[in-house]
Amino acid sequence: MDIAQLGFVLLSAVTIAGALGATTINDLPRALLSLVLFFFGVAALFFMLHAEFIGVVQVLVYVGAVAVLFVFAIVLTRARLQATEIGRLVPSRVLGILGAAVVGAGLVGVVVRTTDVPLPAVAPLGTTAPIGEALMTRYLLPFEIASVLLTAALIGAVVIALEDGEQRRSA
Amino acid sequence: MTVTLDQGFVQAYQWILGVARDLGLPVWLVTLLSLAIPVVVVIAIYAGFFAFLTWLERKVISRIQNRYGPNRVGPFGLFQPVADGIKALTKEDVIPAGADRLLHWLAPCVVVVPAITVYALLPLGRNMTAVDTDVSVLLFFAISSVSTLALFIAGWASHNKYSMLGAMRAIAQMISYELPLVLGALPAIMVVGSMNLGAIVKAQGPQATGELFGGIAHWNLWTPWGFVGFVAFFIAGMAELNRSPFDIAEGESEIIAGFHTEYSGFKFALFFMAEYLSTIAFSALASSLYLGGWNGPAFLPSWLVLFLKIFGLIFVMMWIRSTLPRLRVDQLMAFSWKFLLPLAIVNIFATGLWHVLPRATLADKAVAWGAAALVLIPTYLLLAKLNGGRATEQRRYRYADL
Amino acid sequence: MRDVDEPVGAAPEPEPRYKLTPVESAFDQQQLEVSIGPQHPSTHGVFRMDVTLDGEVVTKLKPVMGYLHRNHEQIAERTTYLGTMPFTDRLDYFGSLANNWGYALTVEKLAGITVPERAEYLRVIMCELTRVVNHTCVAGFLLQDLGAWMTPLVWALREREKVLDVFESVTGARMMCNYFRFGGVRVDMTDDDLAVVQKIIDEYPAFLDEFEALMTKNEILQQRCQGVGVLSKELAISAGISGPMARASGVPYDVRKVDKYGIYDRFDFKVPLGEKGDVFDRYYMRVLEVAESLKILRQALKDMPKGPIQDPKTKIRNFRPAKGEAYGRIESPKGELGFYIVSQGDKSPYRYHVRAPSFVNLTILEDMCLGHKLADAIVILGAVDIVLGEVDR
Amino acid sequence: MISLNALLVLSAILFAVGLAGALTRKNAILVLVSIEIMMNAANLNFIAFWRAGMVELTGPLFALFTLVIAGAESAVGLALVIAIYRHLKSVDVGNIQSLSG
Repeated sequence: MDIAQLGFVLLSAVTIAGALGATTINDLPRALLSLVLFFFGVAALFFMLHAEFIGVVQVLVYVGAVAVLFVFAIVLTRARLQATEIGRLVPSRVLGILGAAVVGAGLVGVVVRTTDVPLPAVAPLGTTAPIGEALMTRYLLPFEIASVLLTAALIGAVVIALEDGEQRRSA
Repeated sequence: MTVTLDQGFVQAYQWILGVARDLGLPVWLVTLLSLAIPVVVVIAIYAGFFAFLTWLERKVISRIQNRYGPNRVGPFGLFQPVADGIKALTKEDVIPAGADRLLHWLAPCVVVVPAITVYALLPLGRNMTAVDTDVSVLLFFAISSVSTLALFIAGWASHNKYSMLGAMRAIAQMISYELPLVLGALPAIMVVGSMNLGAIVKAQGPQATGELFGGIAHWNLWTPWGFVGFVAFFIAGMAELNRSPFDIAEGESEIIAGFHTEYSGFKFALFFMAEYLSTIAFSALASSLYLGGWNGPAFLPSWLVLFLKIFGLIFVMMWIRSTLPRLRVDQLMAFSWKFLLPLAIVNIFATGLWHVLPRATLADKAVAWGAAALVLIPTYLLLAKLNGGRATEQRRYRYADL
Repeated sequence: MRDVDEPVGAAPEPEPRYKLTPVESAFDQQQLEVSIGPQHPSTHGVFRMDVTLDGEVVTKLKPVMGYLHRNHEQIAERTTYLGTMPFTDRLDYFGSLANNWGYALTVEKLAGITVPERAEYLRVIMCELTRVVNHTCVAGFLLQDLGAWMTPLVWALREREKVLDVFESVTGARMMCNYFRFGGVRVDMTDDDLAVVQKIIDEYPAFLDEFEALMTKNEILQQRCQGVGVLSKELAISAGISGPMARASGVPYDVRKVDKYGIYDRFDFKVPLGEKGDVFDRYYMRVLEVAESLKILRQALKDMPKGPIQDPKTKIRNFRPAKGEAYGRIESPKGELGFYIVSQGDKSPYRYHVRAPSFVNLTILEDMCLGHKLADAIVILGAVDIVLGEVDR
Repeated sequence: MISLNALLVLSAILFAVGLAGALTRKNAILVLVSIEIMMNAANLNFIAFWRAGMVELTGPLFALFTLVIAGAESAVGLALVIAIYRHLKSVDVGNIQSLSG
């Protein structure tokens, strides 16, 4: 086992632990922290795969923005007490876990049956500049659509959150 | 002689690794050593720098306020940070009843990690960048955005209403200033065409030998977009660092100490250290983006030049801190969203204009300057007018006829 | 044999060392109830505000006083008239000489004592010096509440030290001066002291300009203060607000002009008035009043006659005023400071009451704070200018 | 060296964990968290395939657009959660059933 493999195993462990924590811990801030750990694990994996730019954007977007949004949601909904119990295994939950397990097993099964390809040893030469060029040439339309989507989401989020606030004040 | 001074750290590093290889140490050990040495050196030097800075800040503010400042421990009170450190270490660590003990412990650790990690990306001198990636500027912002979460954790875990208020303020403030911060850094990236800090610094270096102060004329600051970008970046950075007048997250006159109200002893010292370390790192980044980084006169080693620039910026921060009152939460947000952000966006447009226009001859330069000024000055005036509506009116007072 | 007192059965559960207050449930509600004080850096002593916050906006505010209650009035009813004098120092400990004067004035009214000329001038000088330092420091404190990192406050305190040196040289004490006596003052000022005072008031305008350059034109200060904590003229009058706060709201009221107590009718000075009644007006009122006080001081130093400083007819020991009652009031730096004394002819007053301006000015805190942010509430409190010794007595 | 299959298996596991979370958690915020985990798992696949093939930049670009959509989705989703909380004083997905027949 060389250093890369060791690193991969460690990172996988961290990532899976983070994901498990985020989906099983009841205390919301702790679950959120676990999620951040997961995000970092994935970002580190991206770095390992030489997709530096995606890794950086992953941290910037997920940790810097999405996680902070979650923080806002947690605080605004005062949800500390409302974190629901996961301990009791009601039938719907058992079904959910079983379903997820079946899907996971199916995916793993498919993957294992295919022929394995080792990743090429040569690292790609810097992805940042090519990505930038691709975004401005071949992928310009998706890029613009994405920006429109973001604007729409921004306005939509503001409207949804605002409207109610005004109702509450006038009530 | 100057070369030795300049490259002393690098040469020593190479020498140690060479000796390690000659001794026949296994490869993994040498690799580990090559990773560990920069980490240890950077942490040691900049942590010492932090200790010195706490002393300096107290001293500078004292002079502004007609006081002496610390002068009991050692010559000129220079050992004050040592005494403070001992005190912080020996102080009782109080965890409030009802606090989330794990998160309460975790928060100061989480807040320190990004503050130290970002040093890996900074070109601290010629050939002195620990991690030289293509995306170092972006990575800097990505890593430092983690501290927001740490502040929230601290505020939440303390189980104190003031802490909670402080945490909320910290988050609101950080997400509003993240955008102007990144947009303020963008012009420098655009013009150089690289997110690599080393490349950005090199672009501001001397183009020929023997230029004044190592090519001071090539600093990004001396361009219209550079000036606006630097100011926006510096202001947003001060907000990001919770420096006064943007220190609402810990505004001691309102919410005691904000998110670190319930922290004492060494945990508090960690928060303090993280704040100062990020201040230093941010100043280093600002000087790398706009003030030519480690470029300086040839007789000074490059790392010392960067040190001096960092000190200069931090001195300005101290000066502002001891002069200005704090902004209110809504004014703080309004300033970011309604003033700084539009200005930064227009500045990007101005940068593009500057980049496209030819600047070979003096006449061309004048045209480029004029175009950039034509974009930036009206924007500034318009934004100032739009924002200055309600407040700051002229008042006239009369006297009672009694 | 069992002892009767010996408990039978299982020992009771020990009381928990602390009980968790339901902070969680407080977080659960839309509105957050925060208790600001009694231990808080910005409540100017042990004062508490029970604030209910919606986000950052104050929706309810209840001032809670009494943490510094010292039974001042009851003590005064048990001790001699003169014995109360040093106690009045502790009312508004930032301007002890004004309290002295209010008390002395009331007792003189009660017993019909006249004050010699030179003593009147000394009283005016000491009291106006008190007003100057008080107003300067209040501006400094206000800036401290606004979050200016100590600089204005330290500058103000530096000037205060000079005045306190004069107090020390004349009365022997820097803060608890105990300087006034019924029918005069305790010790005379030497020519050296007067020269020092002259020097202080000569240098003060330059300092004031510098101080103002640091603060008044600062845009952040203006944005933070203008339009914040507006107090209407009507409310100010009906709530009995006095002092700079009332004048900031445009109420033309100054006891120095209304009563002309002492020798205030001899001096040429003006009473500035604000119009908006917000925090900025309250701040600037104090700056303007300092300038007026300096005017008074200049005139007083010029006109001061030689002569005795104590009415010789007044008995210092075994002082028993005749039956009767009196209400005396002066313009203390904080507002109208009144003393009400009922005498039965004994060595101590039958009833003694202090009308403390800080206390009255605090009562409308909620009206000024509602709808503003938490940070503004702190600033509004700072602009009221309270001293807890006077509020709680 | 790492093989492609190892990455794919990891991604499948993460996806399953996220799916299980989305199906079992009752707090709307945590359901969104689980969805983010699933998206990240998918992203990992894009990058893995790109790294194995090394042709074109489709993988990273797809991942980038996924990131954009994830950001937009969580912004709108959390705004909805907050709006719902204000109406119902609850973020329990079990309670949100006014549209059920």
